[in-house]
Amino acid sequence: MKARILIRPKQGILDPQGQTVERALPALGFSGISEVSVGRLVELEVDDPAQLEDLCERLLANPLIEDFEIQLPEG
Amino acid sequence: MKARILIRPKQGILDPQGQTVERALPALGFSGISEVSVGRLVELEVDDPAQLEDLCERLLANPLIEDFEIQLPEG
Amino acid sequence: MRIGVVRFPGSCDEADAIAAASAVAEAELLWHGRTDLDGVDAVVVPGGFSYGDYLRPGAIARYSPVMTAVAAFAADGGPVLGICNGFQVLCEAGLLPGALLPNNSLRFICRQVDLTVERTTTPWTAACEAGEQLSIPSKHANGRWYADDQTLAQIEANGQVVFRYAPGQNPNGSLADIAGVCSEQGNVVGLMPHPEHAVDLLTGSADGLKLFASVLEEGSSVPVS
Amino acid sequence: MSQSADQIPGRERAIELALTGAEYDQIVELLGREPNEVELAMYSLLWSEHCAYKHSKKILRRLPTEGERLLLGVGENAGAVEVEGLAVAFKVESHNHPSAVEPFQGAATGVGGILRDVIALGARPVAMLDSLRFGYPSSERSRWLLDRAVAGIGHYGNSIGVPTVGGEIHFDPSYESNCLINAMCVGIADPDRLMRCAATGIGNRVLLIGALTGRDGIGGASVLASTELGDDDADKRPTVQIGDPFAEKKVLEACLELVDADLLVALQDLGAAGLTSSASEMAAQGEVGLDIDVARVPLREADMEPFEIMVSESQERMLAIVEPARVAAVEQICEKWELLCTDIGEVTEGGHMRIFRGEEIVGDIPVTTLVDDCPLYDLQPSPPAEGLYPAPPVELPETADPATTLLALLAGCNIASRRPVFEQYDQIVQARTVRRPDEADAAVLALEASGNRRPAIAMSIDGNGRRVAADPLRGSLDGVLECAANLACVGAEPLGLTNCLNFGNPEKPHVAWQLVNAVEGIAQGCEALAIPVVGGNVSLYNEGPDGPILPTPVIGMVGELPDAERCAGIGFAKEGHAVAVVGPFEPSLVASELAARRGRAPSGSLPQVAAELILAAQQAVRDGVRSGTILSAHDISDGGLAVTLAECCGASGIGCSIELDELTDEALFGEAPGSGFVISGELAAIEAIDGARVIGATGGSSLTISSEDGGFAVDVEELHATRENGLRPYLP
Ligand SMILES: Nc1ncnc2c1ncn2[C@@H]1O[C@H](COP(=O)(O)OP(=O)(O)O)[C@@H](O)[C@H]1O
Ligand SMILES: [Mg+2]
Repeated sequence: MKARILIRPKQGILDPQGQTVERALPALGFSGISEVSVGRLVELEVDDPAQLEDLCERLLANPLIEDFEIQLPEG
Repeated sequence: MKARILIRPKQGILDPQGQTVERALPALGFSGISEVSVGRLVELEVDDPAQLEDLCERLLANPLIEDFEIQLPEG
Repeated sequence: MRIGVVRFPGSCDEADAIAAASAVAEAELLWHGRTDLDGVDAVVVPGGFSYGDYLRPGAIARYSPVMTAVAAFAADGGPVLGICNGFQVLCEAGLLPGALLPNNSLRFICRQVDLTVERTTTPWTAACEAGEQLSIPSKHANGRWYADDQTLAQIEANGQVVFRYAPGQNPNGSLADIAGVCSEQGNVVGLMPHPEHAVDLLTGSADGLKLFASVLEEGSSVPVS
Repeated sequence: MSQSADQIPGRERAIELALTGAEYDQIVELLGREPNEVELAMYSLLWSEHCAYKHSKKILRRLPTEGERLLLGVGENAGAVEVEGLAVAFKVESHNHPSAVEPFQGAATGVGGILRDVIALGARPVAMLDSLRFGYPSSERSRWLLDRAVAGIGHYGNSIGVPTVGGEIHFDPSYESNCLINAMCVGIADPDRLMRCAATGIGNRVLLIGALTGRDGIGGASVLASTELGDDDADKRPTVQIGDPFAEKKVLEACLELVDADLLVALQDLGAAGLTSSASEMAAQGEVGLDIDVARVPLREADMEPFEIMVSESQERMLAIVEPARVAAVEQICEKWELLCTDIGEVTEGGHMRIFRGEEIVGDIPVTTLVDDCPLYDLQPSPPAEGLYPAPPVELPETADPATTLLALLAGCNIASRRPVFEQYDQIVQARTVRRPDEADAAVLALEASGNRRPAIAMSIDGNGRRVAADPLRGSLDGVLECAANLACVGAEPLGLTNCLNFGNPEKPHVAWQLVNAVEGIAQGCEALAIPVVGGNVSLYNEGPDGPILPTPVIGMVGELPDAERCAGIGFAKEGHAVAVVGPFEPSLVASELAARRGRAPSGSLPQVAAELILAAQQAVRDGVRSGTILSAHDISDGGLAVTLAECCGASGIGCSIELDELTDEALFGEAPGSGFVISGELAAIEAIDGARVIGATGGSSLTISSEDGGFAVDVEELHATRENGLRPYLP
């Protein structure tokens, strides 16, 4: 099945990418946008989704500085 | 409102990040995982989500190499 | 002749570009916030990590006010050279074809490479011989030039490939060993390796000087009609 | 004082914060009352090992700190020496413990931190070097640490436009659970514009420049730096700091612009212990007080407590003292660079550090009690009864023939080319790099980026824990001399050194013994070379469950050379040149690379060659390189003469034929760092060099070494490929 993993900087940890993007927006004519955070998106085919938690902790995310969220197709 | 933007490498473009993850899997004891692709996740607070399409096309994604998908909270 | 070198927050090679340009002409920095080019005759968009390379290299810098002026200057046929991050900025801005992806190795690689000059009818290669090899350092993490098949075929057909990595020396996995390309008109050139770091034998090579000397050659800065 | 009494945290909390009970009592006595939470947090950090040097300050007094060319010495953010009318600033610093937890960010912020020390002098950073130690790369964890630390160093240095021009890496099992990440930065400044850190001028403003303040590294300095890493590392994790080289690049350019415009009274980076340490150091140096209002500090997270703001280790921040009339001009430059610049306080009379939250005083401490009154401890040195370090695994049999042994050494992790590492670093930005890594024993940089490019500086960073383990004093002395030997090979004269003392727990007598003797060895090295220590850093408590790391003093040295066009490289220049050995070289297998490969622990006595003889040889090499008679020079270090010759061949693609008296292990693979060189040049010129012993000639496509009893030959291409590929598998 197809799985999607969202990896984002942990709360309270510096997110220089998000900050820099946010600061660039007004010059591009965008307003009313805030709390920009930039993370990673991993998508994959997996036979046994039970492995994913472990995979994220050990390989895909850096648990010291990132949180992850596993999304599986409904049903 | 909170919006989420998923940015992924266009089909057919070599994705060394995805490949590296795939290659690392067996040594870590994972099996049955394939088609790994690594992209970017942007999350933000936006007053007027109508701007997002434009924001993605102009800044967040490069249409030559990336596809994007905007996710808004349901309802 | 005056050469302007753009400076973004996060530019790193602008001082070296100024020094290289000064070897052949007058050179001055153009702050990213300005909306004109101070009347310079040629523009260099230098290397570095504009805006930290955050999001994608060049993605934010291409929207600097100065880039609007650079685009207009380029449309008028003015000579523009993008080096490394400058190449990325020009691709993001649509002034050059293709895009620059992470190196195949996913690592930053700094090494001296040989470049073959494929096209000499640009304002930045007029002083080179066709097929000549230049020893120039290359240093980047996102230098894998990419375009879709159709664009690539078109670019090859139009002679828009300006530099290729010498056989076996492609450091990043670029398509067709392409190290540098030019615009359809030929006046905008971008390349990943750093000619401004190859202008003194003391520091390894002076081959890069040829690019800067080219822009002085007669006719090279005249708008291509 | 209007502070809430319910905030008195007491003695137990002090002990949780790694102060001793006695230290707490002393704080109470100094203050004449119990400290509140804010004050206790500040004491706990400034009285930590990391900031107060409690266990090393007394012995550091042994280091010579005066020199003719010295412009700025110990006590400032970095030291500086004079070269051709310019100030060359440099310092080395460790980021060991943070890197053991998160190697990418740990190493990156280590680079960021040492850069800020140099920026604080108003100097433009022109070079970085790094000194790294890991367990053997057969361990998965060590490979991961290596890979991520190198990536982190590259990420920060490359992004900020400072070339990484040199460094060293050693692998030894003792570093398995305590890797070492030391980074050295070199900068150039106008001597008349060198910034000091002393806050002066009552009424002057205190400006905080740079990044927002978040909860980064809170407790980091005390929790991470002063205790041994144990199994509960996970608990210390939330203190990981993220480096933002883009922000630092803006800080760098803005600060240099501010210094150039003469707008600053004093400048200081925020490093360990954040605002607390920077502000109190500035106040102490200027013998003034400071009022700081934490309510004005721009925050990344809204709900931070005053003590959190005072001790936050958020990166990419600087503190500046500015005359009130110039504040607007400073703000303008910061705005141009899209940097925050916030007036957070003022310089006061009376020597108190007063912390306000708006109108409310939340802390009030006499500055001297924070900075000067921390108790200093005497070490209890005592040599260990038996060897401290277990024998490493046997990887090479004693019976292997010399050619096999040579190739095994060249492929080994400690000798193989570092190309897979240094290729990840920008070595050339700023257009000064005359000698890149692997081209010469020291990096050579043109002093001027344009104009007269001939005057140059050379730099090297070195350390050899195995030899220091065998004999702390002699090993450390040799470490200093080896660094000077590296400079001699490019024709450079040493001007000063910086050092980082990486050791185990100094409260243990044998570690204390290592430390005291290492400092003595460094001091003797300085005296021999007649150069000062311009600054440095101490990293203690590098111990894991298996014991201490090898004692690892790391020496960073800077020298000058008159003509960058005459700096020899490692590789032979030409076929048909004479090859000679210079120096009182007495090769020994004790603590050598070969001994380690053969599974021998680092112990035994090192050769005790007179320093005068070593220095005379270095002088001869330096003179020969400068005059152009010596066309290649390489000091004989790890792996001994055979490895050195192989490197000279590999770097040039030119072979050589060598005739030795005997082909013993000592003669081929014995080490005596700093004291021997392989040089080449025209025969007559080489023969004329005092003390040079011609051992052969360059030419052909193999390295041939023979004696009366036989010999062996190895193809140069094979030597080169073997050395080039040794580390590749670990950094694919
Ligand atoms: N091993 C050493 N040799 C000489 N000086 C040292 C050594 N260790 C620390 N110092 C000096 O002690 C002072 C305080 O060091 P440190 O706390 O690391 O400074 P900073 O906070 O600026 O990084 C500095 O002036 C430094 O040069
Ligand atoms: Mg400092």
